[in-house]
Amino acid sequence: MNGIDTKLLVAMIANTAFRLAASADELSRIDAVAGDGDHGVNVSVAFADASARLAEARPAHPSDVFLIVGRSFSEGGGGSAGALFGAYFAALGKRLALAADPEVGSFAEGLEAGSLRVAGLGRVALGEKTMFDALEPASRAARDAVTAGGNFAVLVGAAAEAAARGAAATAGMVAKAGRARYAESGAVGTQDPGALSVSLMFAAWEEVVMKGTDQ
Amino acid sequence: MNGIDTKLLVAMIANTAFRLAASADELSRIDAVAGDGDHGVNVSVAFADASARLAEARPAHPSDVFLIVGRSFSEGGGGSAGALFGAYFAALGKRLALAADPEVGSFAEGLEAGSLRVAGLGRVALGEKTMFDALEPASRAARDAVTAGGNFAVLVGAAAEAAARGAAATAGMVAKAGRARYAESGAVGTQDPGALSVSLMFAAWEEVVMKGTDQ
Amino acid sequence: MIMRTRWMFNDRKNIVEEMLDGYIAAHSNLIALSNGLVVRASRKPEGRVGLVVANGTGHEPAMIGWVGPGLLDVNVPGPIFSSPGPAQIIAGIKEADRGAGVLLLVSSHAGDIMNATLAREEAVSAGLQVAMAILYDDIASAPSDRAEDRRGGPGLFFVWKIVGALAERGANLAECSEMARRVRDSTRSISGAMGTVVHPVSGQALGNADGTHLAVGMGVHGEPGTVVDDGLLADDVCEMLIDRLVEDAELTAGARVALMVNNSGSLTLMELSILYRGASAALKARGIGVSRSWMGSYATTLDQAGFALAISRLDDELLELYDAPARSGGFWMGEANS
Amino acid sequence: MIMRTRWMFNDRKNIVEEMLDGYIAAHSNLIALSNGLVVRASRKPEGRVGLVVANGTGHEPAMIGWVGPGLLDVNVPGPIFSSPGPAQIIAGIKEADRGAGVLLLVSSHAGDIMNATLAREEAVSAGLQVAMAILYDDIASAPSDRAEDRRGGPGLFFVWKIVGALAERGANLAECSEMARRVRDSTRSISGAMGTVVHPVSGQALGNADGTHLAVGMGVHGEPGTVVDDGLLADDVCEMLIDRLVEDAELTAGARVALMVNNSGSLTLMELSILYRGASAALKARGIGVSRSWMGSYATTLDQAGFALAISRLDDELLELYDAPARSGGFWMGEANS
Ligand SMILES: Nc1ncnc2c1ncn2[C@@H]1O[C@H](COP(=O)(O)OP(=O)(O)O)[C@@H](O)[C@H]1O
Ligand SMILES: Nc1ncnc2c1ncn2[C@@H]1O[C@H](COP(=O)(O)OP(=O)(O)O)[C@@H](O)[C@H]1O
Ligand SMILES: [Mg+2]
Ligand SMILES: [Mg+2]
Ligand SMILES: [Mg+2]
Ligand SMILES: [Mg+2]
Repeated sequence: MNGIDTKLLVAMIANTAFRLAASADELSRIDAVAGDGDHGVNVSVAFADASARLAEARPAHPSDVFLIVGRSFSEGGGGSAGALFGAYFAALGKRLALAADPEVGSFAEGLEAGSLRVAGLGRVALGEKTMFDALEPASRAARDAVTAGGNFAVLVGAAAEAAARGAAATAGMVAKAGRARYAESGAVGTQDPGALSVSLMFAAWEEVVMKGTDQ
Repeated sequence: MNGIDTKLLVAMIANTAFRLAASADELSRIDAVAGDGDHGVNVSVAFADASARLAEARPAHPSDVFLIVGRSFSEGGGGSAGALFGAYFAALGKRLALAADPEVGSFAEGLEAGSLRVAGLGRVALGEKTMFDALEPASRAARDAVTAGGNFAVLVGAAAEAAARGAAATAGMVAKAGRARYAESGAVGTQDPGALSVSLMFAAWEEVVMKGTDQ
Repeated sequence: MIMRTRWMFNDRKNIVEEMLDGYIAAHSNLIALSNGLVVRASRKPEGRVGLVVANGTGHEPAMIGWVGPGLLDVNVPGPIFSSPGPAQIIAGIKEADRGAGVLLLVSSHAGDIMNATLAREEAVSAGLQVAMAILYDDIASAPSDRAEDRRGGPGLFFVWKIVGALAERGANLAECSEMARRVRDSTRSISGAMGTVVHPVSGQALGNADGTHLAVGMGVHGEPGTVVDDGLLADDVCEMLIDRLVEDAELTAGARVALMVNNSGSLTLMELSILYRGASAALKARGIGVSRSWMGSYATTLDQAGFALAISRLDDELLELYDAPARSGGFWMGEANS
Repeated sequence: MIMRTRWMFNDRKNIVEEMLDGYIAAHSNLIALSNGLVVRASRKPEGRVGLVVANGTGHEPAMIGWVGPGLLDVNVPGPIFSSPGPAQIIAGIKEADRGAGVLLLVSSHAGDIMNATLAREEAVSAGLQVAMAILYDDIASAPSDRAEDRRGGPGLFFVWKIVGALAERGANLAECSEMARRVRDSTRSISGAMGTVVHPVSGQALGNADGTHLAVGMGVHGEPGTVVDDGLLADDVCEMLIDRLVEDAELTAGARVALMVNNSGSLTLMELSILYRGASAALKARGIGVSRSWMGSYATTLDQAGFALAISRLDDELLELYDAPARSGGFWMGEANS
């Protein structure tokens, strides 16, 4: 089936909250290398809040899942990641809302809309050591998976793999955006915290999707 | 001769400046035990200033020497020691000014007037761990020396010995006046810095007087 | 010179909330709390432009201390060092709207800009009239040919004060926005820090100064600076920093400026006064007149041992707005100031 | 939380002189320097009582920041933490004399009292009319049955403000002296410190707090305090200190007070606000109303990480004087405050 299961999405977000909570200290630590050391708190708190809201709201349509996640970011503590993830999920949710029963194509397009929104809001291009360096390859891989006829699990798996590669590559980049650009070193040698949280998110999604597929 | 040599007094003040400069750090250190750690600076700066003024002024009468020393204290940086030494020397100078050619009796009376002035200004009695615990025995010893027919050198020697004993005894006292009274211990075990500087002053005077007598 | 590891807090989770409670209680004749927003105790009259700032906390008295007549209408406080999200900013815009539009004054930091941008987009599509001005002053954060990449620092107070006075007088939204950019473009700041600060919630130490040296150009969240020679005295440091500010602003003899000597947190007023003396002497030596001045804590980084020098070019119109009355928890200017 | 060992000074010998230069230049519309004395830029009219304080420096904004209309006439600044000598104080008395006598307001510390006493004796014998009031507020420094042994602390600002307003209105010397004692007798303060300070000239560390604990009752020159349990949170500390203040002042439900939450130097405004919240809650719980309040740096000990709470009982007459306009380098109160 090429449709998207709302309950699965809710489980994916719950697992993201779980995985990011476990990595929060590490994310803050690498943010402190050249930023203000709060990234792990910012993202883990927002995903935990989103997960709680979803448990309460029991959304009926895939778009609602991501619109709710977006609100957790935009109503929460903010920071760069708050704005960017908030805008990302709002864009993804809006794209999914266009279809009564959205399929993988809509999802891939939603990821791309989110990724473009991040680039536009943050005024960044690839290679500037931001979360966009993980989001963009992820959305490209998702689209390619759809083009090749892959189902949702294939899409998520391909996105996760691409996000991880994108995030790893940021370690070699010189920061040109965000607070990290003020560091003399440009934080070379450390992964960008935002890119790493994107890759951890897709990995958490893949974990759930694979379980779903196995069963 | 029972008269008092103005030049000798000037030399006594110069030597006091010299001796207190050498002990300034130690005096500040013991002031820091329970006070604000500035006593050594306060007294050494004032005596150095007095010595410079005396070299310039070339006073003709013994009273002028001590009036000038008093002004160095009262025009200088102040603090408790500034007020107390300023008042002490002003009282001594005023007593000496009553005689055209003051003798040891006037000097002993002057020391007593100064000592009483300190007790009155500071509102202290013996045993409260202040400079009065050195000044009072010194003036008493001076008067006894005069009563016994001693000359200026004998007077100064007796005062110096009594001041040293008085200062040493303050180590065993609990502070009841000055900043030191706020210390939980009352600074027991440490000499009072003001009493120590009084005893160092009389010792510096004795050193000069003895040299004068030897020659 | 101090060493300190103990804070005076209750639960770390509630620091910002309890600070707002206490600060507002201490200034209840001037400001109030409305759903987490710092607002004026008496709102501005209808028909005047509303001024909103949204920012992380930890910079007190900025910005909770700048709400009041002659200054701002609403401050939307975020977590420590972190911009509030768009939802709260929209609430702040609505609160400030008195029918003549709202100007969102944004200190240039990535998170602040992005959250404000999202809030403005949404407010505009909901039919509100909202302009946004991105403000910066810190010359250490980017070269002058990339001024728009610079960050906001303590010198932004010049913008708050002057636009605050203008909006109070009834200038329209375009005039207020234009003035915000004009003051921004004539303002420059640079900082010096002699220690690091610790984030009270995360416990992370921020910044690259270890307390024994002076780092020049550190940002208001501890963004790294450059350590300078230990032999430099206060006057040398003022000479060096004023030289950079004057050159960057392309000021020449005869110019008039307002001078700010800002305490980043725990500098003594003794040191601040000595820096004021050095900075005004360095300006005078260049033929630049200090027509007005401010010295004290304007924007802090918690208890950072540091300072910033800021200058802003003045002309007669700005002088008059500068001297206009203002009243807030952290600032006042009476009727007859000069 | 910071660690710092570098100062921003030039030559250590000139710290006080350069501070005075800079501070006065930054507030030249209000104050001036006259032979080392801080005086008003425009003197009080003839026929009004002159108010003089003489004290060591290192407590800024006290007292250089309290000279101006509605407050003091002359501040005679001494070396850091050390009273000026009688000769300078006499010069200050002469400067403040406008033909209606001078009130010398003395913060109770041994050196300050003795130097002021000598100055007054000499001024009186030179034919001047000089009264002296010895002021104290710090309940940690002596029990209430020996109140006259207590030291002066940040709460003395209540006296400066109220006597300042009274003298400005033309009250005579006896009335001003009487009011100084009345406000003193209704004021109490107590401090908390979380670190030691270093004397910038001698390099001596003062005080017995090591930066990791809270010491209650430390004096404004680092006179020793008592270390309390590390588990106490801000609210617990406020409850404990307000309890001591209220008991000492014998306040009962229904009383009205002014509350001061003073920053001793490097506390964050965040912490200060949280302490304000705790202190006002502790007063409220006892049925005591906070009618007016001040929060900020009133009397510091260089960059001491600490604070003081002070309360002063109010009645209608005091409230009116409290609200009277005042203007100085470190304080202002406008016409319409309440
Ligand atoms: N202009 C930008 N464009 C894209 N991503 C950005 C931008 N600025 C910051 N980021 C991302 O945000 C992350 C930092 O997030 P976070 O620490 O939560 O916010 P803040 O920097 O405001 O404290 C960076 O690691 C980077 O991935
Ligand atoms: N009330 C007092 N009466 C007599 N002597 C006093 C009194 N207060 C202080 N002293 C003396 O002054 C000394 C401290 O002097 P100093 O350190 O110069 O002044 P301060 O305490 O003002 O810093 C004490 O050691 C003590 O001898
Ligand atoms: Mg961050
Ligand atoms: Mg001392
Ligand atoms: Mg942040
Ligand atoms: Mg002293």
